[in-house]
Amino acid sequence: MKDKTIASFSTLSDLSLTHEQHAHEAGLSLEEYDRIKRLLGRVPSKVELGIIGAMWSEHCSYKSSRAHLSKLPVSGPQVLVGPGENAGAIDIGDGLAIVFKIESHNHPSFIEPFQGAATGVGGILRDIFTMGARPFALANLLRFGKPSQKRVPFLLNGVVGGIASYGNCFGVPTVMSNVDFHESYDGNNLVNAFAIGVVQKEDIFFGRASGVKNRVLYVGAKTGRDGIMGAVMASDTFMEDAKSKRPTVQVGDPFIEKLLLEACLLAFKEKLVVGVQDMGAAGLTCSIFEMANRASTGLAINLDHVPLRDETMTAYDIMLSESQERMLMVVAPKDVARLKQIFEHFGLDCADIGHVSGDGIVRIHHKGHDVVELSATLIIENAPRYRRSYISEIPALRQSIKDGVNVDVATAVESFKNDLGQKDLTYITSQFDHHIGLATIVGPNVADAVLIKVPNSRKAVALSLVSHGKLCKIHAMEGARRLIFQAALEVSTQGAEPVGITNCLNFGSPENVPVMTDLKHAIDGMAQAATSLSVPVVSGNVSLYNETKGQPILPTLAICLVGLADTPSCYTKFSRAKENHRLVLLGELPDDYTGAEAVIDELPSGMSPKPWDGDFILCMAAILRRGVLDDLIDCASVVGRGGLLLSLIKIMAGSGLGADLDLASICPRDELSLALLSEDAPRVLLAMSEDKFAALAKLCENLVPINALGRLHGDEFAIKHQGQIIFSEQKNVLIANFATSLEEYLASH
Amino acid sequence: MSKKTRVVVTVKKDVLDPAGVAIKKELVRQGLVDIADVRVGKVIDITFRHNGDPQKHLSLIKAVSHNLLSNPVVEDFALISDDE
Amino acid sequence: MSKKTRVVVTVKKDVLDPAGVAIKKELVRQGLVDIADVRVGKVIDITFRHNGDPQKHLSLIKAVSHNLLSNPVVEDFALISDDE
Amino acid sequence: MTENIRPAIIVFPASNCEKDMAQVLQEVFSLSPILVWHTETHLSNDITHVILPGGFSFGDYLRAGALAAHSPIMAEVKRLARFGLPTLGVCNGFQILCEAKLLPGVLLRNHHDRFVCTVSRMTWFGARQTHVPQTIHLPIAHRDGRFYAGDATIDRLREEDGIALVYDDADENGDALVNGAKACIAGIVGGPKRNILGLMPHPERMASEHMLGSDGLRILKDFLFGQDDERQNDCKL
Ligand SMILES: Nc1ncnc2c1ncn2[C@@H]1O[C@H](COP(=O)(O)OP(=O)(O)O)[C@@H](O)[C@H]1O
Ligand SMILES: [Mg+2]
Repeated sequence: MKDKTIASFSTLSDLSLTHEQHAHEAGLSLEEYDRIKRLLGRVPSKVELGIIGAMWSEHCSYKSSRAHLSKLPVSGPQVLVGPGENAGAIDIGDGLAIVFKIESHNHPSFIEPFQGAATGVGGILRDIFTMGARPFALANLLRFGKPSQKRVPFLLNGVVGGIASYGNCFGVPTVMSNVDFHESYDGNNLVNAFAIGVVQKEDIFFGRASGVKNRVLYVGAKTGRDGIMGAVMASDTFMEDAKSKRPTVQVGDPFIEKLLLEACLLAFKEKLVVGVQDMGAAGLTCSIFEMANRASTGLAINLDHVPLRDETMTAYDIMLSESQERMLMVVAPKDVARLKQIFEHFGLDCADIGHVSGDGIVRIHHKGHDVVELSATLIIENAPRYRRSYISEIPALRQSIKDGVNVDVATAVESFKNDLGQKDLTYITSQFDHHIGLATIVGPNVADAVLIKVPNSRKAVALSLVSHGKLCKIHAMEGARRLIFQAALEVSTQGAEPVGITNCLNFGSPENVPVMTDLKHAIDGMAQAATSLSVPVVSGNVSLYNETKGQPILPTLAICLVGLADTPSCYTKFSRAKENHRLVLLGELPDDYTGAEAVIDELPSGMSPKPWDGDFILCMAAILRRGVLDDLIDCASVVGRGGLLLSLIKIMAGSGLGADLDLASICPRDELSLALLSEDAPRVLLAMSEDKFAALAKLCENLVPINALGRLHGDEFAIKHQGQIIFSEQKNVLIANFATSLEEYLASH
Repeated sequence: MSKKTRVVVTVKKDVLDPAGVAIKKELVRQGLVDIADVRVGKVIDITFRHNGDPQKHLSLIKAVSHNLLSNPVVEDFALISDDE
Repeated sequence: MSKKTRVVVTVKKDVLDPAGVAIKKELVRQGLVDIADVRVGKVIDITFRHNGDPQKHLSLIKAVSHNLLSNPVVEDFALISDDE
Repeated sequence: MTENIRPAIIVFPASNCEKDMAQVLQEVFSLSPILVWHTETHLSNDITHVILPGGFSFGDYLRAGALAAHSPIMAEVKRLARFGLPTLGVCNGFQILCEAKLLPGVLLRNHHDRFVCTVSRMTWFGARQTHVPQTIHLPIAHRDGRFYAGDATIDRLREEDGIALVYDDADENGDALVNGAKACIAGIVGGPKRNILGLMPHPERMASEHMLGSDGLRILKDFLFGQDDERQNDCKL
């Protein structure tokens, strides 16, 4: 192959541009271009450059993060598929596996929020059903700029509308949203979409092009000029104006995706498929090269057979288009006819575009020319790996910032009113169908973790989706650890045992040392915490270059932790808290303010949070699960952002009851604010009937501190200390502030 | 007396129009076999009160057509003015 | 050569059009205070292949506009034909 | 009582509630519904009930339900419904029934222009059997749920007891707060034997105490058996 003349390739190039300019266009640096020439022993064609540019983009190659990701614990007795495939898979017994992943669609959602978010949902759903699994729940994590920013309502309504339009039509419940606002997202909003599905263990499919002479089928929607070079765009920062970097926007078609799902699952069921991969970032290119590489095979593809929306598309356009709702399948020649029948039944395109070869070479033919001749392994395994600089030293832990910080409760309540991140999300979640599927046991906004029945199984999964950019900014490692600990506690409040983690690392430019430092420490923290709880990380996504004009976003690690509940009839909900229920606090008392929402913006730099202890979390989680499964606990809120105060407000809002508390049992008078606002210790607020307290206290004995704080009662929220009223407010006033302002705020803009 | 302006918003040529694809299929099924393409857009009919300034209206409408009535990332627009 | 027909579907006068109301509100806020009314409708642009019969097309399109492209309970339609 | 009942659930491209409906008919009523793809032109003779499920048939493109109403199977559905076969449309199914002119009126975009998923309080007057009004709670999930018909049609529906279900919360004009539906109409009944029922809410999502609730059972029993007594013994749950 090496002796093939360069000339025959360069005739296909646009002669007005130099090779270097082509390389730049493909998002490659000059060093990378030289590396290609060295590897190939020749000058690549324009199509080849486009292909390599996409495959070597940060988005597809993980060139900055791969080295660090290798520290994550990815195996375990229940892990069926870890990172590396379209999604991770966990054995849940009874012959079934759950398949899940979270994926970012940040850049597209900033340029066109509706379509960007919609296609993000489409992409993650395809990642799940390419594995053979039927998706049964969706969730999302959204970050927007500061509320006063003019574009925020437009972006929020666009993103929410896009997710709603895609998920609702596709017919999978969207069961949870985690939404926050911060000025660092002014120029880079975040859209992370999570999906989970279920499959018979032995029916999991992989993205491998195995079996020489097997046919390669293109199925789904036609190819248009959508999002050409989107992967490269997603690997760059926004400069002045996002408009200058606009490929044709990809438009999602959930109607086609739903048909594609049914057609694929039918094809899988009839055992007609050898390997399959969706066409996501870098479209046909990525699926061809990854499928060939995973099976160490080659592929011979004829682009003349690819179904097109516009017949004038070039080979370059076809290879790099990111048109949605498409899949590449490798199948035995004898099954082609039946597959065509299936896809035709659903009104979808199904084209035979080539075959698997034994020589490891990807050959692409278009209109009488061979336009590509590359070894898949050569391109993928030789993708650059960068050891981006970072500071390895971890900021010292533990510096008390109790003294000198003075917050009174009334001020904190006032500040929550203005912090939209703390608001009730019904405005958003009511736009998502969260009932379809008859499986939603505990849905959005009524508990910390949702609980969803696994279709065709007695079991259920509990999901917790968390992120805390401000805390990760202060201390990325401890911030990441706490997210996993918090999520583990949250799923335990539904009686579920943590079984797997997926994560999305949303960061600024890795070429920026502080960003790379945070990225490295966040991964290390995640690895430590996941290891200490023995919960594997089975899938994830990295989204870098989220910065505008040199301003990176907060280090936003999104953690979605999946728990498995064997007895889904036992669960907690805020609304299960009843008049005269006891309010009980489980866990240690905080002794400083680090990371507390109430003071976080005023913290001096260099402060660091106290490290939480993994063994203590395991112990707390076990007690919570026991308490829920023994029907002792009706309602629970893990104390997180906004401290104990916000947990109290959530329970009052969910139950419609006031609360009467005396905090003398947990703190001296002058530390009331600390007890209410600090987020520095793992704590869980519970509501339970009086007569069950003793049984729970018994479970906690010598393991975890437990304190009764008061009871749910009446119309007033009163905080006392040794009988003296410190703060009181009508519960309706508090609840109204908590429940409505997101909607009002949007309406008023 | 009153003045009407019609803004026609259409999906850009290279952008997928799923509604158009679905409608085309049905029209072909119903016998319109010669159809090459179907695209769906929007019309926004704006009626003014008699006493406004037509010139001022037009320039304002152009401005809002660009950033409010259409989404320039995926759509084009055209203005049709029409006295009654 | 090819022939284009535009079907314009508008919402009947006394039916509430929420998109129109929302746009009107925003236009007024942006300074178009003389607006009396805003109504949002649909356009369906149908392109035929060159070799069809224009007369036959027109009568077919009239039929589908009536029974598919518009819902006579709430919508009216108009056809605009346009040779290229 | 159930052995003679054989419901057909019509599946359009991107219908997405057919599995939920089938599951409830099986698990709660011990029935064996069959799923029928929209390109079929014939329903077998043993079919006793037809259900058009919720979803986004044809992606809701053009208008919700409009393309599905022209599907091949709909000629057969129309023929049987006009003959008196019990026919139920839920959500998108209701939209299809209206577009197919089996029921009057149309379902327009919600007045707030957004999709809404929530549980609403409603009053149920009965379909095949009218009875004293009953307060029930049912989940809704739609973007095009604003029922609209001309005043004459609404008057006629009132006279003929054609309004089967209304939302309880109204605005100052008497339209539904939740989506702007005229006269708060959430479901109507028509056909020669009061046999065609269209509903925006999803009764199948509230068909057991293990789900959101069980108020949907009343409606399903009326549709399946033509009566609404507390037939708890006939149901597994
Ligand atoms: N932060 C992470 N943690 C664990 N696994 C990850 C992470 N980021 C990426 N991966 C894994 O790397 C592989 C490639 O991911 P990605 O490029 O997002 O896939 P896709 O092609 O579907 O976009 C996947 O198997 C994914 O699970
Ligand atoms: Mg993928």
